[in-house]
Amino acid sequence: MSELARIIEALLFLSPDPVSADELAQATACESDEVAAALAELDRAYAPGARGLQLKRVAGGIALATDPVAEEASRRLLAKPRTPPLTPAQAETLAIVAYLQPVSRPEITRIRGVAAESASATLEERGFIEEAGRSQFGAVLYRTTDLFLKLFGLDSLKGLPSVAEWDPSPEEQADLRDRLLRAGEQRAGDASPAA
Amino acid sequence: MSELARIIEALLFLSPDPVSADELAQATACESDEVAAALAELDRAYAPGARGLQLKRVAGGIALATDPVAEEASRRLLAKPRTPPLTPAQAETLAIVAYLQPVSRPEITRIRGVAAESASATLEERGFIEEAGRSQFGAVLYRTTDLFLKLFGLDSLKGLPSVAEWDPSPEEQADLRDRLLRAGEQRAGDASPAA
Amino acid sequence: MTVASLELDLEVFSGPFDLLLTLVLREEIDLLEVQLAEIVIAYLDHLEARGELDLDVATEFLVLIAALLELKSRLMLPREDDELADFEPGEAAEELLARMLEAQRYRRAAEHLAARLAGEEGVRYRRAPLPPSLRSTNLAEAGAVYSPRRLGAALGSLLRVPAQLRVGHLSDPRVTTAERLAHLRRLLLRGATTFDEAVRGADRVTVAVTLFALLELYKQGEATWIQAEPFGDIAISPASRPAAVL
Repeated sequence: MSELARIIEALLFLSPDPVSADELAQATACESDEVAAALAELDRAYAPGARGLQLKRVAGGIALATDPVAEEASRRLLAKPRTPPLTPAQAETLAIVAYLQPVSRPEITRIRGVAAESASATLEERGFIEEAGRSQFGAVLYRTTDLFLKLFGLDSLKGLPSVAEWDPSPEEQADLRDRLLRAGEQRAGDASPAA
Repeated sequence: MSELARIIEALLFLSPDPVSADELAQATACESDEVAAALAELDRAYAPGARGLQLKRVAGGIALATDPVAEEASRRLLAKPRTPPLTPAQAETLAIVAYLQPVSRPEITRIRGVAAESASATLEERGFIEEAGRSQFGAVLYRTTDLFLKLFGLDSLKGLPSVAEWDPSPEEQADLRDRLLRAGEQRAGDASPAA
Repeated sequence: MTVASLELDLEVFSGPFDLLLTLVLREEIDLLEVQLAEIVIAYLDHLEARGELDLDVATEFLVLIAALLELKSRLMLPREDDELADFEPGEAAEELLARMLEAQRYRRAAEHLAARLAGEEGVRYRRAPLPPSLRSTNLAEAGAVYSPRRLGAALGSLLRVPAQLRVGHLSDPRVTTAERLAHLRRLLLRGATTFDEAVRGADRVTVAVTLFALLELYKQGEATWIQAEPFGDIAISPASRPAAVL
């Protein structure tokens, strides 16, 4: 392994946050193409399945992380569960913040149709979302954090699929419309006295 | 590399402290001779000069550590203050501490109209603010640090811009706290109906 | 004590009533998340603790809580009174459909995110303190990265008093209980009357305050009242006892 690759490996080991290629170039006093070559070398050394560690591109930088092969043993060693899964309410709130940021809580509530108070508080506590200024009415706006990108294995928000991908298909829309109309007719029918 | 060696590599990576062979055996649910064989395998992978990391036997166990080859670059990358852009919440919190110090967290919350927990935690972690004793009610008081002055290019707190520039009604600096609290209360409370 | 300073300890809010009101108006607290019943209970607890009824405060409280209730019910049934009338049933269904589709879009995005997080399970990052040699920040090397103007601007934005909120629609009871008491007493001097008579042409706030005044008259033993059927008119007659001295 080249000396530069070795140095970069050490930097990634020490740094608490993902390190960008620019920061690596600055710290090692090297050109960015040299850094790119060293990173390619590290990518080969950390090829999937080769080591207990992997090289991840997350939150706009590069980071070392464990391979899931070690999950059970690390849980036993550190006696610490990994990030608990999201509740449906938290996941919905997070999805709305991720796609519409910056977004206010009343807006989240409007889209979900149910309040988002405790879900957004939990997400903020876990460091997935943070304040991003205020709306013109003074309501706190939320955005996602770098920790969100890191824990979700995303390099940037661009890594999220387009929201249009989740649009119901025309068939599903037609089906939904049918069901809605039928329900409406039924209600209307129930309400009118037997003529 | 064997799966056990990969798992042990991941465990050593995660653990902030040296891990004993016994602990490794327990965490991986393997016999100690299997662990010893895996460690020998790792010793070969981490032969001196091979990587940016080294496998070290230290008091009470085994640990991963960086190779001295990365010393200079690590200092450049890490032994400098972290200075990402301030979020709106952090800027507001820091401004309150800078102008009103020493100031307690409940007071910061009152002035902002929203809690400042995570903002003040981050500012403290980055060394911008520090504890300065307790208020008479036992709340932690904050003040800015020397690092804060350096990062804002200030010789002393006197160099902070006059608030008159942003405040439509310039008054004496002395009652800044009063005016802030009043504005905070107004922001939070003055719309009480004229009932 | 005024209603404004009534201390509340609700699930989503803790502090004085007027602060809650403001936060709701500024959309910092979602009214849908506020259990109005909790506020009423807090007020009843307060009354019980005091052991007496301050009529003016009670009136103010009723007006405010009624306004909040109305606001909340409008939020819960956003298009009921104003727009639904203009809505063809088909349009209403389209509107509802659009909302359902939007909600569904983000529910699926949520599933994607949850799956993504689950997929990252087992990927752990290191959290360890830096080696001692790297831990101390060299002050001499720290340069000016931030502009002090940023702090001044942040503080300035806190100093600015936000624009006055219009709360006229919430309450401005220009009518007082005392006025309505006098009005009722005048009517009763001429003999029996009815509630409809007493509030003819009055706005809703006046109607509410008049009812309160009527309660007070009843409590003082100055009047009795009978409502023959639900929603029927209320007949009010002077009590046999002579009226209390004003």
